[in-house]
Amino acid sequence: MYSEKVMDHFNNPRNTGDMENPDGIGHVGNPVCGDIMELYIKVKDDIITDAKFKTFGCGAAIATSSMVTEMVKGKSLADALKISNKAVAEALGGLPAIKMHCSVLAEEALSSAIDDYLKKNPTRNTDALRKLHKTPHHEETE
Amino acid sequence: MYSEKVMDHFNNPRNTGDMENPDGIGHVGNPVCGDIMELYIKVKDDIITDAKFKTFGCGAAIATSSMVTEMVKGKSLADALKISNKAVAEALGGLPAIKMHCSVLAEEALSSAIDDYLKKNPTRNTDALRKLHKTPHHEETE
Amino acid sequence: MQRIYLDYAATTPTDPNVVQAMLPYFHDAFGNPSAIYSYGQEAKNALEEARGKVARLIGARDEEIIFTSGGTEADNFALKGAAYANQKKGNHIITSAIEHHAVLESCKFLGKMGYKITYLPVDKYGLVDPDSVKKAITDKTILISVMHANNEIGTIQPISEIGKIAKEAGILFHSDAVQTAGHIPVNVNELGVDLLSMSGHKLYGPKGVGVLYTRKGSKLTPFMHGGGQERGRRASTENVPGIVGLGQAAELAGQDLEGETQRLIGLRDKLISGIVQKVDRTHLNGHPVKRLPNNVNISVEFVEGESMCLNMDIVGICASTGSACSSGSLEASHVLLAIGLEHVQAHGSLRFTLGKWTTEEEVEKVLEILPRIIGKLRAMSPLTKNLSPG
Amino acid sequence: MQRIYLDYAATTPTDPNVVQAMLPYFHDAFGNPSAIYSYGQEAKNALEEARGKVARLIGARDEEIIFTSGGTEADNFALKGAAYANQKKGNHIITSAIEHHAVLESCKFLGKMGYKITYLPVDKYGLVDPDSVKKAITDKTILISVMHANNEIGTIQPISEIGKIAKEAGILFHSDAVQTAGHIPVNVNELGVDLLSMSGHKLYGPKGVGVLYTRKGSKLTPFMHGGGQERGRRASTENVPGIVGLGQAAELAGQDLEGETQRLIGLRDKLISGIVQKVDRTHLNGHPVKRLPNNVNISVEFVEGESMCLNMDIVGICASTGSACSSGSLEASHVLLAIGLEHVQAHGSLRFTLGKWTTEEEVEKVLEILPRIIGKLRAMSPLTKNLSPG
Ligand SMILES: Cc1ncc(COP(=O)(O)O)c(C=O)c1O
Ligand SMILES: Cc1ncc(COP(=O)(O)O)c(C=O)c1O
Repeated sequence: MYSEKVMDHFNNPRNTGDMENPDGIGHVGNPVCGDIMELYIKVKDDIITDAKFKTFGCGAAIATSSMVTEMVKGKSLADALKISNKAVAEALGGLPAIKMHCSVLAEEALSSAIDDYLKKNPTRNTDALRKLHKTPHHEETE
Repeated sequence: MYSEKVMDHFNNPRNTGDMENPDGIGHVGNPVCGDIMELYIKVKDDIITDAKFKTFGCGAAIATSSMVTEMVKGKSLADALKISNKAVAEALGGLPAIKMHCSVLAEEALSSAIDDYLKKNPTRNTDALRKLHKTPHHEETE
Repeated sequence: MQRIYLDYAATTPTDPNVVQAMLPYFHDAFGNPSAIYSYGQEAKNALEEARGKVARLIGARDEEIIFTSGGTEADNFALKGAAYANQKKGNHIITSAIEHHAVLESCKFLGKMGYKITYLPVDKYGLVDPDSVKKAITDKTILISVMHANNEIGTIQPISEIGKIAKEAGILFHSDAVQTAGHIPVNVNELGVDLLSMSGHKLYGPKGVGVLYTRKGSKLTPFMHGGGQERGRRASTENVPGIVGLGQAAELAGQDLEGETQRLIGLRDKLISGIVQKVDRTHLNGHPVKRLPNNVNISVEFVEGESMCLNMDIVGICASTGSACSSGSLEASHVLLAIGLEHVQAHGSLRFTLGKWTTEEEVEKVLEILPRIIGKLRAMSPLTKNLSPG
Repeated sequence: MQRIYLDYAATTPTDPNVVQAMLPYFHDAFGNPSAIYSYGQEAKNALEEARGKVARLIGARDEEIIFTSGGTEADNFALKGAAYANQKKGNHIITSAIEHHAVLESCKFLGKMGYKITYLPVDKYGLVDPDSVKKAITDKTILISVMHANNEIGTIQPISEIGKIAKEAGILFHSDAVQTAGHIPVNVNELGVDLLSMSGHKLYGPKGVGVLYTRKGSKLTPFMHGGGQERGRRASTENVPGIVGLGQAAELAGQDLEGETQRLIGLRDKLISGIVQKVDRTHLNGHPVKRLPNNVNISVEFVEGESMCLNMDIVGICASTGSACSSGSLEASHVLLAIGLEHVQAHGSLRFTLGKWTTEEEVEKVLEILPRIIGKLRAMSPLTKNLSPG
């Protein structure tokens, strides 16, 4: 069902666990759907220096959480906000159609963490970035 | 599907073919159902001395024709008229439920041949026998 | 006794290669394809591989193949599924008088539910006139169902022409290809069908498994309700060994279609002309040329079909008849009556259907034995009054 | 890697004895049971022998057994067949909230066709209250359908009590016994059912074959329309090998029911108490005693089910979950929600179902591995904020 890459990230998830004093926290998902993600970021000079996650969810939810934290490290906030769910899924060698919503969740967890950071640090660039954030760019293709 | 006895009478039918100057002819069945029987009898002193048949029909139709001609030989008209379809079927070791109508046909062929004889020889006993003939006694059990 | 099986249209032996392909999926790779663990995924992969093989045989896409429990379910699904899904559009269905009972009885049921059914007549060869389809179409027509080839008389219908008419009118078109898939070329696009039925046990696959091809975009209400199998279109735990068998059978069938067709036509025509020449008052039913390569259907005057079949069975020859008596009903074959036969002729029909293990010797044996059987039965037939037997 | 299969409720491996019994009917005794010649009669005899074996397992008469393509078809047939046949009498059907999708989706379909469906609630153990059945009956009620035991949580329903109520009210009573037939005693007369569903692949028989028991005299419209097979009640060429396999499986199942039940209960309870003792915040779902001998259903707090199953699969343990994610829908198990679980608990459920090849060592292996897996997943769960993992 899952690609080797997914199983690798599921079985050995990167960047799991708590983060001390994160600069931004994303919290998405809901118990009804069975996926809950928390994503924590550290930001310095508009660059994401560290990312961690905690996820209650299926194999795809855990793997996409793991992958998105990997992809985001070292990226500028602007570039991070451009990471689409499709990019996460592709980086994992694809996801089953019925699991694409998990990649959407990962994308949303990331942008929600950035949004949280921006709320707390409203000085720089905020408006442009928040606009970027608001633009939906995920695709739930079959 | 068929008992051994049925197959024997089907494969080696007794008393088939034409009869010269029969005393009675029974003709029953119709092309729609796929069964047509002709039964010929010779009668002497109210006793059936010979019987023959010709049948267009399935295995059960041929076997019941064969059996009924066997059963009837040497019987008085009155006793012959008492032969029920069930008796024919039983003599054959039973018939599949969907084939019971063939035994009914055989019974009818016989009584129709006797009826024909009585019409042509209206002197003796006729009324009582025709009454016997009119009494339906076949059963189409499942 | 060496038996001669000539009833391949009723069912075929499962090819030993097919059985071999199925075996691992009973006890070893036995998983439920919906399960996420290894056993499940192995079964799922086998399922999808089989789907691909069936799709290739009929020129379809994999996702257009829905596995069913047989030809009957495929027909029920097509008819009822299309009827329910298009209720708002209309309530009129067009079919032919010589369809298989799976189609006719489904239509009868739908008739009771308020649908209107047109049963198109056929000509003396069993052909449906495409023009009659066109004329029967109303603005309430939601489905046309005409079989690819008839199981009794073997007549092959002008499906592509009917397909064009259906397409122009924007009406769903179903064809029962149970007797053709794997036997003559079947390509869903060339035929122009939206729905097409197949059955495993008619092409050397196992019994109890079939296919409804469903063109992408066709509106169809599920027939079997329940779990989400077959992308929510057909519930029930997939019959994995059966489906694997059907896939294997489809692949084998595609491999030497042309060569086998030629071989069978040779045997078929030898049998037909042999009977007609050796036994007077016998007639071929169905079309002489637009005919399944393996189908021989003969009416033998003055003799009933079951009695001929039984006599053949005694010497090991397996054939069938359109006579009522063999089916438990009292009616003769609706197909033979529809092509204009009298009841007594319909009751006197014999069907031989040939297959991949049929040999020339077998055909010759039948030609040797059948005339004797007919002679014997004619001698005791009340209908031969004015005919010298034999 | 030695795999540990603990999903027998999803499907069972076909018993090698069953496969052996089936084999002759693919290529050798392959005939169509409707045919009058030898091959056909051999198949017909095998069919009837299998029918007798199934009948004996459930205390029915032979002619009350109708073979279908599986449990789903049996359920569809029962629900739709009873609904259509009793249209004049009424349009109300009573069922429970925790039925299998084959029943629930059939009801949903009938709902769209104008029937009224009452879905009875269950208590926290998953039990239907017979009184609630009684209260739900109206003068329009034509069918009651309550499953014998639930496939997810294993709860066994008070079927005989409901049967008495149905009988008194003169209403047809159907029970889905797919999870019980061959596993615990099932006797149609003691249960007081008119209709009962079985499925081959749940009792070590093959996939793609099932049974609808139909009490003599029950009014039922055919579901599968077509030829006259199964005395006109279920059309389609009979799946002879599958049916023979089901017959053989039924016979085997009846042979050591009591002994096997005791063995499984021992293993089941060991697994339940082992998990609940070793891992805190875990809870048994379903009834502690009125429970299938082979069913273990546990909710593990803070962890999602698929992720547990996947982790188990990596080390060769096959189990299932009631979490949405594994089924393609986003909804958690309707059964777990119906017994009152929160969504997050329902998503955190695990089902182990044991079978005839399950050993004590396997259970011990699971008890060794599962706590570690849960610990690992809890460590990365956002829900464990205030809980020390493990
Ligand atoms: C033309 C045709 N359609 C449908 C069927 C039904 O197929 P099955 O027996 O697999 O249900 C048959 C054969 O019985 C057939 O010949
Ligand atoms: C209780 C119950 N009913 C019905 C079914 C459906 O049976 P099948 O998969 O044979 O169609 C199942 C299993 O899937 C089941 O567990």
